Amino acid sequence: MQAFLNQLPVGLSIAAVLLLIALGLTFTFGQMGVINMAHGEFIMAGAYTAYLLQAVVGTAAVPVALPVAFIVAGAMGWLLERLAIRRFYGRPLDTLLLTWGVSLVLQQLARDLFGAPNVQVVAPTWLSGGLPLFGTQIPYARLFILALAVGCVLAIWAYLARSSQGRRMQAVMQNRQLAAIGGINTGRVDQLTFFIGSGLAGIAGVALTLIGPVGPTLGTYYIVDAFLVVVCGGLGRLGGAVLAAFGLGLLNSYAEFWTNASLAKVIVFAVIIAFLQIRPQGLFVLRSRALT
Amino acid sequence: MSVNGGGPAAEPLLEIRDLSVVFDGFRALDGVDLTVAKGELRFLIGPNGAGKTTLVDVITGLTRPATGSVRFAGAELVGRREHEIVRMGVGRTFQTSVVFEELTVVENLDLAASFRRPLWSLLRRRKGVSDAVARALEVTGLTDLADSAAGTLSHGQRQWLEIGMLIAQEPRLLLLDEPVAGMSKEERARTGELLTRIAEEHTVIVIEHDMDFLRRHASVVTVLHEGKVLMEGSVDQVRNDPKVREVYLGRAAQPVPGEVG
Amino acid sequence: MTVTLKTVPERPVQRRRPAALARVTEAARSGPGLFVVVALLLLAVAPVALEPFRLNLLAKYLCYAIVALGIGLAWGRGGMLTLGQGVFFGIGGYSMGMYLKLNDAGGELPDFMVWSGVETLPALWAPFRSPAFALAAAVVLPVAIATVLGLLVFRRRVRGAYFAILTQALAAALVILLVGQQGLTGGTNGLTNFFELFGQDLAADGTQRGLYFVVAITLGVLFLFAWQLARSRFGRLLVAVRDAEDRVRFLGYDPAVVKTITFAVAAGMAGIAGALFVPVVGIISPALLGVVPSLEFVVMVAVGGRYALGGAVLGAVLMNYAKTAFSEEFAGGWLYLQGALFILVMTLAPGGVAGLLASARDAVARWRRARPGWAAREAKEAA
Amino acid sequence: MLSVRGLESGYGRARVLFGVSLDVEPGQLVCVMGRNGVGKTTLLNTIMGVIPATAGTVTFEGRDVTKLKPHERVRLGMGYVPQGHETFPQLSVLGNLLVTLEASPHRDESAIDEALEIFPRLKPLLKRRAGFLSGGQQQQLAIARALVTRPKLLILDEPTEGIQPSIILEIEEAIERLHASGLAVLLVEQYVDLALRMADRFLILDAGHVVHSGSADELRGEEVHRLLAV
Amino acid sequence: ACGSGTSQTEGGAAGGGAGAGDTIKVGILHSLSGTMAISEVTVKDAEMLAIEEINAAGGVLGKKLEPIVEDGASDWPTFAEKADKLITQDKVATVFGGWTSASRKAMLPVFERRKALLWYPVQYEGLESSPYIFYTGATTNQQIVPALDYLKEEGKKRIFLVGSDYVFPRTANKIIKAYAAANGMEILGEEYTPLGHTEYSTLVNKIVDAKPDAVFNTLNGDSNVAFFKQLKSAGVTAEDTPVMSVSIAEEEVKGIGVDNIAGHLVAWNYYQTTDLPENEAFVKAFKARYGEDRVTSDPMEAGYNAVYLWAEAVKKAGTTEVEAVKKAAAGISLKRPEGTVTIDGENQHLYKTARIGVIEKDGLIREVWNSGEPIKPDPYLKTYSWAGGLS
Ligand SMILES: Nc1ncnc2c1ncn2[C@@H]1O[C@H](COP(=O)(O)OP(=O)(O)OP(=O)(O)O)[C@@H](O)[C@H]1O
Ligand SMILES: Nc1ncnc2c1ncn2[C@@H]1O[C@H](COP(=O)(O)OP(=O)(O)OP(=O)(O)O)[C@@H](O)[C@H]1O
Ligand SMILES: NC(N)=O
Ligand SMILES: [Mg+2]
Ligand SMILES: [Mg+2]
Repeated sequence: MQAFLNQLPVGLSIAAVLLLIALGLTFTFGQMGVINMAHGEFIMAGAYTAYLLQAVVGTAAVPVALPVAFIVAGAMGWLLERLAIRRFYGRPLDTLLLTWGVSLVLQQLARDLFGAPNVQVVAPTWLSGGLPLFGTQIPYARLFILALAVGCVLAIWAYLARSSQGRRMQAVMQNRQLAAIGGINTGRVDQLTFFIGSGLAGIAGVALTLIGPVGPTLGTYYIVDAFLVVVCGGLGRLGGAVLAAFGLGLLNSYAEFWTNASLAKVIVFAVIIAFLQIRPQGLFVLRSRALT
Repeated sequence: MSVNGGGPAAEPLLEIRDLSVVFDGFRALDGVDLTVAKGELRFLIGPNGAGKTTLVDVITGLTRPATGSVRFAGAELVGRREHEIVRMGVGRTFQTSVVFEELTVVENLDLAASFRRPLWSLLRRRKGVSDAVARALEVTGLTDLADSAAGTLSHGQRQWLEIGMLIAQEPRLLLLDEPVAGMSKEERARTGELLTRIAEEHTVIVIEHDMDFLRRHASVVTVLHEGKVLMEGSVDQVRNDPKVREVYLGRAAQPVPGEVG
Repeated sequence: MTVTLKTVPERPVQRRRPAALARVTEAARSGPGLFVVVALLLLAVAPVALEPFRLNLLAKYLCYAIVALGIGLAWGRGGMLTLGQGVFFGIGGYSMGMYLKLNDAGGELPDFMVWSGVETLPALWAPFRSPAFALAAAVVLPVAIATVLGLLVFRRRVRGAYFAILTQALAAALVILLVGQQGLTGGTNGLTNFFELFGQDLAADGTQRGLYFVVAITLGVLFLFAWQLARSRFGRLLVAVRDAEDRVRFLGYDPAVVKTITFAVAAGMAGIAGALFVPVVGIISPALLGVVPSLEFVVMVAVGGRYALGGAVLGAVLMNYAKTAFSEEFAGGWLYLQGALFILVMTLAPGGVAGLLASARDAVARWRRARPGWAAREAKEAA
Repeated sequence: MLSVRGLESGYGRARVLFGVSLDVEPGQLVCVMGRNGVGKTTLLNTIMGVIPATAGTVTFEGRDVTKLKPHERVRLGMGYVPQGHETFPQLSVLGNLLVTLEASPHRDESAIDEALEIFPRLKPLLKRRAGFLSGGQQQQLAIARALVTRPKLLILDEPTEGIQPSIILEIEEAIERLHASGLAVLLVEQYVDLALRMADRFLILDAGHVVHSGSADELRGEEVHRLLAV
Repeated sequence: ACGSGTSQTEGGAAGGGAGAGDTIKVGILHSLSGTMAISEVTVKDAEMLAIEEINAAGGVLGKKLEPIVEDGASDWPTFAEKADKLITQDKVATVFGGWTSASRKAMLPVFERRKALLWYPVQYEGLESSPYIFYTGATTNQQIVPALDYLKEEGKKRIFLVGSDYVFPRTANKIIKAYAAANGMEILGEEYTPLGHTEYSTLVNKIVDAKPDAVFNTLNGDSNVAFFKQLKSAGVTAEDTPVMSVSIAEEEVKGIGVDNIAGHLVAWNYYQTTDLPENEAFVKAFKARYGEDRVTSDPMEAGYNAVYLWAEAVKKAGTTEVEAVKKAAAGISLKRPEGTVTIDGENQHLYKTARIGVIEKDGLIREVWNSGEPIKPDPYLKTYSWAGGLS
C-alpha cells in the first residue's frame, strides 16, 4: 500500500510531462492531421530558448522563457507550415516523412549552433526542493509542470470549444474545401493552428529543462511517447489526450516500480496494442456515419 | 439462380422483425417490421431523416441495431461483418457514391465481380473483361469511359458506376439508396429501365424521393416515418394517404416536380 | 465536390492525387526491358567493375532494397505506412546470426554468452543449430508475427497514422527488449564476429562475391514476385483498400485479410533481407532495426518513388550510396544533406525519382507527338 | 452582376470547360442545365475559385475576381452550395451555421434565425452533429449555411437532390422568395420543369460548351428535351 | 561549438600531399554524427592534436602523419564498414577510434581479419584481449575495482546499482556484485534503463526507499543529466548518498549542471586537474588549439596517448608494418598527462594509475584518492580471487 501511494505522485508527474509534450500534437496532429516529427525539435527549441535567456535574466530564465519559447517555437512551426506543410494537406503520412527530414536538419543545426554537448538551464530557487507526501517528496519542479499542463489544457479547451477561431479550425480540419467556400480563410487558420501547436511544444521544452538534458537530441527522447499519448487518446481529442497521458503515466510508474525501466516500456507498448484492440480509435472516438 | 418472382405470397427473402436503432438516445429506427419476398421490387420512401438509409445500414452490417433481427434467406444477418453479408448475396449502393478513384472504371467493375474467386486466383492478372463486367459496362453505358480513372467521373457518372458495380456483384438482394438523385430526366428513365430489367431476376429494394420515378416503376411501397413503418401499399394508396401527404409529399401532392404535365 | 482533407478516420480516405502521380502508377506497369537492363548491370557488370569492398557495399544496398521493395508494396500500393520494418529485418538477421554464431562456436557457447555469464545454451537458441531451421525462421517468423499483428490491428480497423505510430512503437519496444536481454541476444553489441558460412570463410573475397550473387538474384526474384502481385487483381484490390477501405467491405472482401497478406509479404521480404544482410555485413545489432533505421527504410522508398516498385529499389541503392559517398566526403554534413534532400523530394517530387523519370518520359513523348507527322505515323503503326 | 467570359478549366491536362460565357444580372435567376458529366459542377467550381481558371475571366459586381481565393469571393457576396450535401461532420448543426456566419463580413446573428425560418425542420436538430444527419437534412443545412452569409448571389448545385417532395417544394418556394426579394441566383438543376418555372434565363451545357442559352420563354415545350438529349 | 566537427583530412603542418612516400596515413574513426558524437568528437580532437604535435616535431620515421577521418555515425555496423574502408581502400597504417564497446565489438572482426591495428581509447568492461587492438583506456581493475575499494574504505557498504541497459554497465555490475559478496558489501538494488531514458522519478523513488550508503552509476550519455537533476530535486544529496560514476567526465559535467552533481564522485585515470607537468602542457596545448572554454577528459587523454604510443612503437620498430609495431610496442613506457603508462605486451592494455575524484563547484574534478602507482591491467580479473566465477 505504501509502495502504491509512493508511486502515485510519480505516475502523476510522468503523466504531466507526457501531457505537456503531447498537447501541441493534439493541435497539429489532431486538428490538422499533420504528423509532425519535428515536434520534438520544437520542444528542443523551447529548451534552448530558456538556455539563451539565462544569459540575460539569470535564474528567472524558466518563467520568463515560457511566453518567449511559445513564440519562438510557434514561429518555427509557422515557418514550417508556410514553406512546406501547406502543400501536404490530405496526405498525413507524407507529412510524417517530410517533418522527419526537417527534424534531422534542426538537430544538426542545434548541434552546430550550440554544440553537441548538453547545456544547463539553472532552475529558479523556488523550484528546487519539494513537497513531502506519503513519505517521499514531490519535487516542486514536477508540481510546476503539472500546473503548467493543467493550465495549457484549460486554455486549449476554451480556445477550441468556446472561441470562434477554434470552431473555424475544426471546420477547416473537417472539410477544407467546404470551409473555403464557406468564406473561411483556410490558409490563415492553418498558420494559426500550426503556430499554436508548435508554440505549445516550446512551452513543453522550457518545462523539460527542469528535469532532463538540454541538447540537440532532446526531442527524440519524447516524440514516440508523445505520439502514443495522442493515439491512445483519440485523434484530436483533448479529453482523450488528458486521460491517455494519465493512464500511460500511471501505468509506466507502476510497471517500472514492479519490474524495471526497460521492461516497463515494453509493457506499456504491449498494453497499448491490447488497448487499441478494444478501442481502435483511441479513448475518445470521433464517430461519423461511415461512407455517407 | 433466376427465380422469377411470383406474387406477394412468394417465400420471403428478407424478414426484418422489431428492428430498433438508437444513436445517443435518439431512436432512428423504432420497431420496424418488413418482409420482402423473393423477386420483389420494393420501394422505400419517407421524409428526410425517417431512417431509410439507417435501415439499409443495418441490413448490410454497417450499423448494429439495439434490438431486432434481420433474416436473409433464413440466415440471421445481425452480428455479421459487412463483407460476409455481401458474400451471402446482399449488395448495396450508397447515397453518396463511393468508387475507387485511382482504378479505372473496368477495374472497379472487375473487383466487384471477382469476390467469389478464391483468393489465390486473384494473384493472376486480369485478362480481358469478364462477362459480368461487360454486361455491367453495357447496361450502365460507361463503355466509352471504361479505361478512365473513376476519380475523373462526374457525380452522375459515379452513380452509374456504383450501380454497375452492384450488378457485377450479382447479388440476390440489391439495396439502392437514391440511385437517380442528381440525374437528368433522360438518365432517370434509363435507370428506371435498367431497374426493371434487374428486378426481373433479382430482389430489389430502392430508396427514392422522386415520385415520378416511383410512379413509373414501383408496385409495392413502404413508407417510413420517424423510424417506424407508416404504411405499406401500392403507389396510389400511398399517394392518396393523408398522413403520407402531410409528412412527406406536402400540400401540393399532385404537381410533383419533374412530372411533365 | 471533393473533400481533400479527410482526417476523420472512419470516413473513407479518398485521396485525389495529382494527375502526375496516377501516371506514375501506370508507369510501373511497363518496363520488363528496364528490368533486364538492370539485372544485367547487377549480375554481369558490377561484379567485374567493382573491387571487393565496393561490391560488398553494393550487396548491402541490395539487401536494403529488398526491404524497400516490401515497403513499396505495403505503403505505395496498400497505403500501410509501416515504420517498423526494422523489426522483421532484425528477426531475419538474428535468425541467421544465431545460426552463424552457433556454427562458429562449434556447439559450444557463443562468445558473448560466455562474457555475459550464461552457462547453458538457452532453449531458444538450440534449434538454430540447424541452418535449415534458421533460414526458415528468417522468413516464417516475420511472416507469422506480421500475420498475427496484422489480423489484430487491421480487424479492429486501426489504420493510417495509428498504424504507423503503432509499428514505430513496436520497433522501439523490440530494441529495448533486445538490448535488455544481453545474455540471449548480445545486447547493444548484437551478434558479430562471424567466421564461416556453410563451410566457406566469410571473409574471403570469393565467398563475398558468391553472397553478392545470391543477394542480387534474390532481389530479382522477389521483384518479379512483387511486380506480378501489383499487376494482379490482388494488386488492384490493394489499391482499392488503400483508397476506400470501407467501400471494399461492400464488395465482399475483408480488407483486413488483404492488408494482412500484404503486410506479411513485406515482413517476409524484410526477414529475407535481414538473413542475407548478416553474412554480407557481418553484424546484426539493435541499432540496425530501431525507430531510425525503420524510418530510413521508408525514406529510401519515398525518395526512389513509392508508386513504382522499381522506385523502391532505386531509392534504396541511391540513398545508401549517397550516404556512403557523402559521409566519406563530409562526415557531419550528411544529416543536413539527407534532411534537405528528403524535404526537397517530399515537397517538390512526391513521386520520388521514379516519378521524375516518368514525368520526363511523358514530356519526351509529348514533345515527339507534337512534331509534325507523328500522328500519321502512329496511325500507320496502329493499322 | 456576375459576368463570365470565355472561361476554360479542367483537371490536370484534361480540359472540361471550353470558353463558357454567361451573365447573371442583379435579381436574375439563371439556370444551368445539361446531362451528367458535361461540366456543370466544374463551371460552378471555377466561378467560385475552387478550381483555377486556365483562361477567361469571372467578374462580380464589376470587379475581376478571377484570381481571388474562394473565401475572398464569399466575402464579396457570392454564396455557394456545392453538390453532394456536404457539412462539417463533427460540428453541430448550429456550429455549422455559426462558423460560416463568423467568417462572413456582417456577423449578424439574426441571419441564423432567418435561415432557420426557411428551413424550420433544422430547428430541433440544432444540437445534433451534422455528420449524423440524414442526406436530406444535410442538404437543407448546406443551403442554410450559405444563406447565413447573406450573399448577393446564391450559387446552388442541384439543391433538390435527395430531398423529399414536400421539402423540394419548400426549397423551391424559398428560392423563389429569395429571388423575389432581389437576390440573384445561379442554379444547376436537373428537374427541368422546376428550372423552367423559376428561371429568368437558362443555359444548356454540353461537353463543356454552352450549346444554348436564352430566356425561359424561348425554351418551352419540346425543344428543351431535344437539346438536353443531344 | 566543437572546432572542427566536419573536417575530413586535416593535413599535418606540412600538409602532406597525395605523393605517397612522404606521408603515413592513419585512420581516425569516431562518431561525428548521431548520439555518440557528443563524446567522440572530443576524442577525435585530442587525437588530431597529437598528430599535429608529432608532425610539428618532424613526424614519424621522417614522414608526416596524414589523418583520414571517418564518421562512425553512432552506428556499430558503420564502424565496421568504415574500418574496412580505412584498411583496404585508404591503406592506413593504423586506426584510432571507437568509444562504445558495441562499436569496438563490431570493428574487432574486421581488424583481426585484415590483420590491422586499432587503438581504442575508452574505459570498458574488460573480458577481451584482441591481438589487433591496443586498449589505452582503463579495464575494470583500473577503474571499477579501485572505485569499490574507495567506497569500502569510506565505509559505504550498502550500494545501489544504476546503469544503462547495455553490455558495459551489466558486466560492470556483475563484477561489482562479485566484489561486494567477497567484501561484505550489500547490493540494495540493481536497475537498468534504456539508453536515452529521461524519466527517473520511479528509480529515484526506489533509491530513496532503499536508503543506500552510495549509488554506483554506470549510466551513459544524456540519461545522466535527467538522473542527477531528478535525484537532486527529490532531495537526495551528495553528503548523504554520494553517487560514484564511471562514465561522467569533465565534458559531461557542464551539461548536467554543476549544481546538480557537485560533491558526487567519479572514478577515472585522469582529470584535467591532474597535477603533472605533462598534463599542464597537454591542457595548455589543447586550449590553445580548440579554445579556452574547452575541457580535457580521460578518454580524450587516452586517445591523445594512443597516437604517441603508436608513434613510439613505429619509431622503435623502424616500420609501420603491423606485426613489427605490435612486437615493438610491448613494454613501451611513456610519461603522459595521467602519469607513466606502460604497454603490457601480454594483453595490449596499459598500466594505468586509478584516481577517484570529487566534482567541484567550478565543474572540474578534484582528485581525492589515487592508487599511488600504475596498476597492471587485468582484463579477465585473473588475479582477483573473488572474480573466479566471472568468465
Ligand atoms: N450515426 C448516427 N448518429 C446519430 N444520429 C444518426 C446517425 N445515423 C443517423 N442518424 C439520425 O437518424 C435519422 C435517420 O437517418 P437516415 O439517414 O436513416 O435517414 P433517411 O431516411 O435515409 O433520410 P434521407 O432521405 O434524408 O437520406 C436522422 O435523423 C439522422 O440524423
Ligand atoms: N477531379 C476530376 N479529375 C478529372 N476529371 C474530372 C474530375 N471531376 C470531374 N471530371 C470530369 O469532368 C467532367 C465534368 O464533370 P462535372 O462534375 O463538372 O460534371 P457535371 O455536369 O456536374 O455532372 P453531374 O450532373 O453528374 O454532377 C466529367 O466528365 C468528369 O469526367
Ligand atoms: N566502453 C564503454 N564505455 O562502452
Ligand atoms: Mg438516406
Ligand atoms: Mg455536378
